[in-house]
Amino acid sequence: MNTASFQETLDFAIGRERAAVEFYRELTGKAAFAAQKSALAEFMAMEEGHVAMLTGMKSRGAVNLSPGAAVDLGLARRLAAEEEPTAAMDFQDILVAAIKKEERSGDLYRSLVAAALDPDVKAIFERLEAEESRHKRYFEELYETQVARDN
Amino acid sequence: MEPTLLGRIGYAFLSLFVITNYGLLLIGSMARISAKVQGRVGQPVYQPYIDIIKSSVKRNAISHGIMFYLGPVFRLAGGVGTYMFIPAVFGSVVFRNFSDSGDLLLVMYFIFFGQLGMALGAGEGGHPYSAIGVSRGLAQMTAFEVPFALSVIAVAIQYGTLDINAIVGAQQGGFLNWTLFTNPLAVVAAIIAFLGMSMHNPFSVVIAPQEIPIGPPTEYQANLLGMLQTNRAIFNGAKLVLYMNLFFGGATNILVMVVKTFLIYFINVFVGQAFPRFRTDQSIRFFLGVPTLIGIASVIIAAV
Amino acid sequence: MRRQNEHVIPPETRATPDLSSGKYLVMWQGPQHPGITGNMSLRLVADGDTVVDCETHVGYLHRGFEKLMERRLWMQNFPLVCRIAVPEPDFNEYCYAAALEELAGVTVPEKAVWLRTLSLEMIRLASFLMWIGGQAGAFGHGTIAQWSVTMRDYVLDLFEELSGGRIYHMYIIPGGVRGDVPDGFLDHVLETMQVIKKNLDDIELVMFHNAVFKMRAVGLGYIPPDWVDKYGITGPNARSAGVARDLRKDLGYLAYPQLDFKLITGGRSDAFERAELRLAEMYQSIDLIRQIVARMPKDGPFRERLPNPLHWKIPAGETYVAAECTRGEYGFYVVSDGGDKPRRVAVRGPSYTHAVSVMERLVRGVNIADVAGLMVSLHTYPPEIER
Amino acid sequence: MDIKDFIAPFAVWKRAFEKPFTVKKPIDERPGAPRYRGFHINDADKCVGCGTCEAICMNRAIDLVPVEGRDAKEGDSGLRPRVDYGRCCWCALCVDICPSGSLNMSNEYVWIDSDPDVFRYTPGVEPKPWDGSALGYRRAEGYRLLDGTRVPMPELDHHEAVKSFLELVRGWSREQAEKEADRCVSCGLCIASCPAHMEIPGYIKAVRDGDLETGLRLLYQTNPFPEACGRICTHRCEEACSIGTDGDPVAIRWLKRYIADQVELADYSKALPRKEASSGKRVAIVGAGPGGLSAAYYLALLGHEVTVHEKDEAAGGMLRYGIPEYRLPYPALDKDIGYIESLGVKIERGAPVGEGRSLASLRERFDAVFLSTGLPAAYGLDVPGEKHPRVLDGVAVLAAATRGQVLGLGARVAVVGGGNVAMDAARTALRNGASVDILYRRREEDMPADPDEIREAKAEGARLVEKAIPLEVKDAGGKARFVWNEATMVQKEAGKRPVPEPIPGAIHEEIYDSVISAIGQGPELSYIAEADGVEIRRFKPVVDRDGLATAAGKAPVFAGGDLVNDRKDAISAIADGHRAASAIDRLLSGKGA
Repeated sequence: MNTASFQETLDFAIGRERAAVEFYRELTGKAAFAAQKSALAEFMAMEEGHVAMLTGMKSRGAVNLSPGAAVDLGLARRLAAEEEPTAAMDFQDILVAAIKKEERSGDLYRSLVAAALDPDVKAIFERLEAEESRHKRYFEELYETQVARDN
Repeated sequence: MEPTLLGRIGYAFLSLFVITNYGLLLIGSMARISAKVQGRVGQPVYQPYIDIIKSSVKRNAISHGIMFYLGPVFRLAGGVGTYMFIPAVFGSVVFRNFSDSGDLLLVMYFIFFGQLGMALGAGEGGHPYSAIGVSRGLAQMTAFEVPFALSVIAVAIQYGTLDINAIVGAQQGGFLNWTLFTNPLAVVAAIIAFLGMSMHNPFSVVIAPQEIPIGPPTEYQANLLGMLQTNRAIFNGAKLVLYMNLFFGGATNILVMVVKTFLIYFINVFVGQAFPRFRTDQSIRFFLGVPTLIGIASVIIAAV
Repeated sequence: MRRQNEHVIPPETRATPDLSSGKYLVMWQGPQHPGITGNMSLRLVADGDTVVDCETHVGYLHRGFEKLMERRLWMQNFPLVCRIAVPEPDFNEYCYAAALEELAGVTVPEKAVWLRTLSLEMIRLASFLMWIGGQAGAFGHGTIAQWSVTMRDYVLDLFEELSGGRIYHMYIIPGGVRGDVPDGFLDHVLETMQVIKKNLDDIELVMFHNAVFKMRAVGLGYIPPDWVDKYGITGPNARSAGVARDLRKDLGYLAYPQLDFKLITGGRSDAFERAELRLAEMYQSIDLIRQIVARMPKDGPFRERLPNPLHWKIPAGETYVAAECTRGEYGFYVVSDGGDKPRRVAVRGPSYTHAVSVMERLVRGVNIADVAGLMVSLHTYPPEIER
Repeated sequence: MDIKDFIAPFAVWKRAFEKPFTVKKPIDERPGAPRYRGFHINDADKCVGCGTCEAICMNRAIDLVPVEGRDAKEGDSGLRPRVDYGRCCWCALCVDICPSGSLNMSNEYVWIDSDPDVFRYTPGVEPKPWDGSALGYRRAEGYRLLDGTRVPMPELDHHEAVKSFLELVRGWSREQAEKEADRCVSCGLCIASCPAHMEIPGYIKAVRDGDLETGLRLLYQTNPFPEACGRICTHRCEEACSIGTDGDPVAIRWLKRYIADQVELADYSKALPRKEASSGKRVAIVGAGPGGLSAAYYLALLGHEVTVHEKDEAAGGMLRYGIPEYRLPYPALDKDIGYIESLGVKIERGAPVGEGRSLASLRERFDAVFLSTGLPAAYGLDVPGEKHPRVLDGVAVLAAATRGQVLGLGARVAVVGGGNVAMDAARTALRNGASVDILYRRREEDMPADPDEIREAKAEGARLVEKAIPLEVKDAGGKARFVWNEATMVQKEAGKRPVPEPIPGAIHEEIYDSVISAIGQGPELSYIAEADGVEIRRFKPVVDRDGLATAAGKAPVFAGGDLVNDRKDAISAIADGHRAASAIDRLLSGKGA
């Protein structure tokens, strides 16, 4: 793989994470009370961490991510929330939004893997997809234990 | 060739050594036979060795005065003395001991010597059981002495001598020459007396554990007890050899000696396992009854 | 040898020998003495070898059972009571359990009744076997002692199989028993009874047709019949004096009313006859055990459920429960104040009478050599004197 | 005496020709009988360290000792019995009584050592040659010293029960209660697992002794809701109960109820401690649920002036609005609350915190604030169509039932969820004459509801549909068409619980008059402003061990109950309330936190 395509690929990924940060920042703007802000701030910080991590990898010139995909708890496919969270959003709403967002990222990387011609680029996208599946899994688990306790 | 005095002393020690070991093994094997009757597997035959070694290596912590220490010494002296004046094997140089230096009277004296020493020593211990045991023992001894003495007198009359070697010599040449067959009444009286002498049931009045726990030896422990245990082997051996010589034709070799003494000793065990113990007065009355009459009869027969 | 009808009744009052006269020997028989049937001591004053005075001393085994029981839960006393009479612990277990059941109003299941009877008869046999060894041994006849102790061990083997313990069976628990018989156990019982009976035949031949034993035992320790009530003599000692008294018949506890057996009595009342009578009771025990094995219910519950032993409280009340042990009347007097521990327990063992009052009197005028044989012929277990 | 007496004794020699009775090597040739009471063996994994063996041992030969690598956990003290063979008499009562049956005896009886200390050892922990021995003393079949069977609790017949909101569980008579109390071995494992650490063996003993006033006093030491907890407690104590290791656990909950039921409210003050002198401090409590009122009780007892702010028209929180009447009748709850109020606790009903009554203003007016607002907001189904008018919220249905409103659930009702709320909603619907389906995403054994609740719901006629993943709610002429996907349970990761995986194509649907969603609840936290300085993480105030959320600013703020803890049951809320009350008292009286 040439350096250019490596840089390009990572830049793309970093861009995705930055967009995620923006997503949470936007939600925070809508938040009405402390609890919402605290939860959103936590998730935003997580995404900022991802940005920093990918940036680091870019400068080191190597992707240092596990290729093992996390178990899919299958929540994302069912959850309904298409509508954007409102000022009254509760923890469920925020988590659903987060899961959906990770799901979308995963889907995107999956299509990129399919489209990639360069096997090295393909490998990077595969790893990024796995990484997103782990993020999704994290939120799904939170959803299971904190929200849908009785189901 | 007649050995020198030093040589004889050497032989005497050898003889003593043999009889000690034989006595111990005899006690061990008799214990084993008794166990069999009692339905037990029993102790090892070498158990008496273990007992003596164990006792002898221990230290004696109690003193009751000089006589107390001398008791076992007298007892051992009695045992050794008895044995030393009896020929263990007739005609043997090694096992004739000093039988030519003493006669039947000396041997009989030695038989009592040990008991008396023991009586003095154990009495010194001050324990009532010792005193009772001693008095019981001496009383019974006096009683069985009567038939025993009578039968010895009968033998002496029969053979016209008190020299044991001569008595044995007179019985050589076929078992029909044994006193057993030539003077059966004397033998019967002597054997009954022998039961009393051996302290087996029903005459075990001295050590009678359920009445006066072990009697005189109660007071002795450690090496003193070891000495008594050793003497028991020697003394038993000596008495058996004496009986063999007087009544059962003696022995011309060591094997015959072993067989005969074993059988004589077995009589004790045979009776002992079957009966409980006489009370002392019953024992005395017993010895002064039928056995004495038999003894008198044997003397009369011998004299006539 | 004494003849019959030549009994010298020992004086009722104690002699007052002048011990400083030097005429008498003061001698302690026990507590370390092979001729004493346990941890007890006799202080004998002998004139020659005749006892003129005897003082019994107990206390060498005192563990304060009765007081200990007041500090332990009802159920915790169950492993304790068996220690009061070591050679036949089951009578303690039975009396204690029965007393508690009576106070608490508990009925024991039928199966447990039979198992208890079996257990009591087996230990009766074991205890007699130990005694007969002691009686022979006291006169120096070790062979019999070795045999009978082996036979006793065979009974203990049965107990081991039944209850898991040889000496302290702890089988008769308040409410019933601790378990049903294991597979094949009843066959083992019958086999063992066969072996013991054969051995008893040998003992009968060797010991009871033995000139020396007769010389020692006949006429020794004569108990006149009028002493029985005066001293409270029970068991074979009383029956040998011609007094027909047996709690198995008189009280009819456990399964005894359903068993076929005759009361054995005598009349000569000396050591020899007491021995003969006990031998006869041993045969009787074997017979009873066979009857029990044949007639015991095959199944059914063996224990009534009781409250949690940690909090079990028994309604206030008092009771006395007795059973016929090998030596006579064995009883437990139990008082409850309604709490979870006994208020008072008093144990009545026959040895108190036999080994103290009767023994002290009978031994006057007896040869020192006979003291052990006399004591054994009264069949006493010192631990039960010291509760 | 005849000649036979001289001859017969020689018959002893017959024996010499027979086989000896004894054996040569007794140790090798004579194993103990199968039932032999030899050295102890203990299955250390089965043992729960309850110490009943120690209690029954008349020789005090057993000590419960800590064991390396075995920590205390719920239902296990972490201790194991150590036997001192210098004292043991091998009576085996310890084996007979062992609740779990872990302690037994091998038939090994020979053990020789020159070091006397080795004869005191912990079976099952220190390896011994006889460990795991198949032979040895065991409790005989059909023989137990302890009673493994619970005294049956009289309950309404299910057909009868479903017709009304009458209380289902009728309670015990004195005789029954004392019999049940007798089963307890006072091991105290329950104390550790009770969130409030109630003095359980103590009050069970009080039941046994018939001393109910002492019992009530012991209850109120840690729990001012005995009537309520005696009925609806999640009874973690019973899960820890050592008797439950091999039998039914002691019915601790019903015994608690028995005590509270037997003592009249008028007699409470005789049994319970008096208030301390007034401290002059004022404490505000937000939420009159079990957490808030417990805090109120203990604070009032300590002499503080307590005001409780409750948004609803009646106090009790979820105990009142979340738990149906047939499980917890209102008079019983009123009794608990009534006693708390009798101590001078002021409850302002219908007074929600928020606009006009902000947290900041409470912190101005009071010396301390305790928040226990619980989880009042139901989470949605989160499937397409969840806003359908016939999709109802379980918590709201229960609250409406409490308020006596007409529920109008219709004839066919689906309840989605497997928790206690779902069961309560289902049984409430049943009592309103509906036929009820309970749809749960996993299997019955995975359901978080009490097994009793599930059993009773089913007995009352609810149909349980397992492994049903909700997909969608469609409209069907005003009714709701509920669509679900049948699932199969897949063990995706080792050590985690299996995940329901939809079976492709296995789509089911059913038309219901109402679909009650009871999948979970969340907090209502909008009243906490950022300026209050209460740190919140994932919709939970962050508190320290004592429940302190913030000490910065004006009055310190404490929080507890469902709002904060993970157990989300009444007894945990009560424990939180008690703990916070103690901490507030320490803070206010200057005794240091």
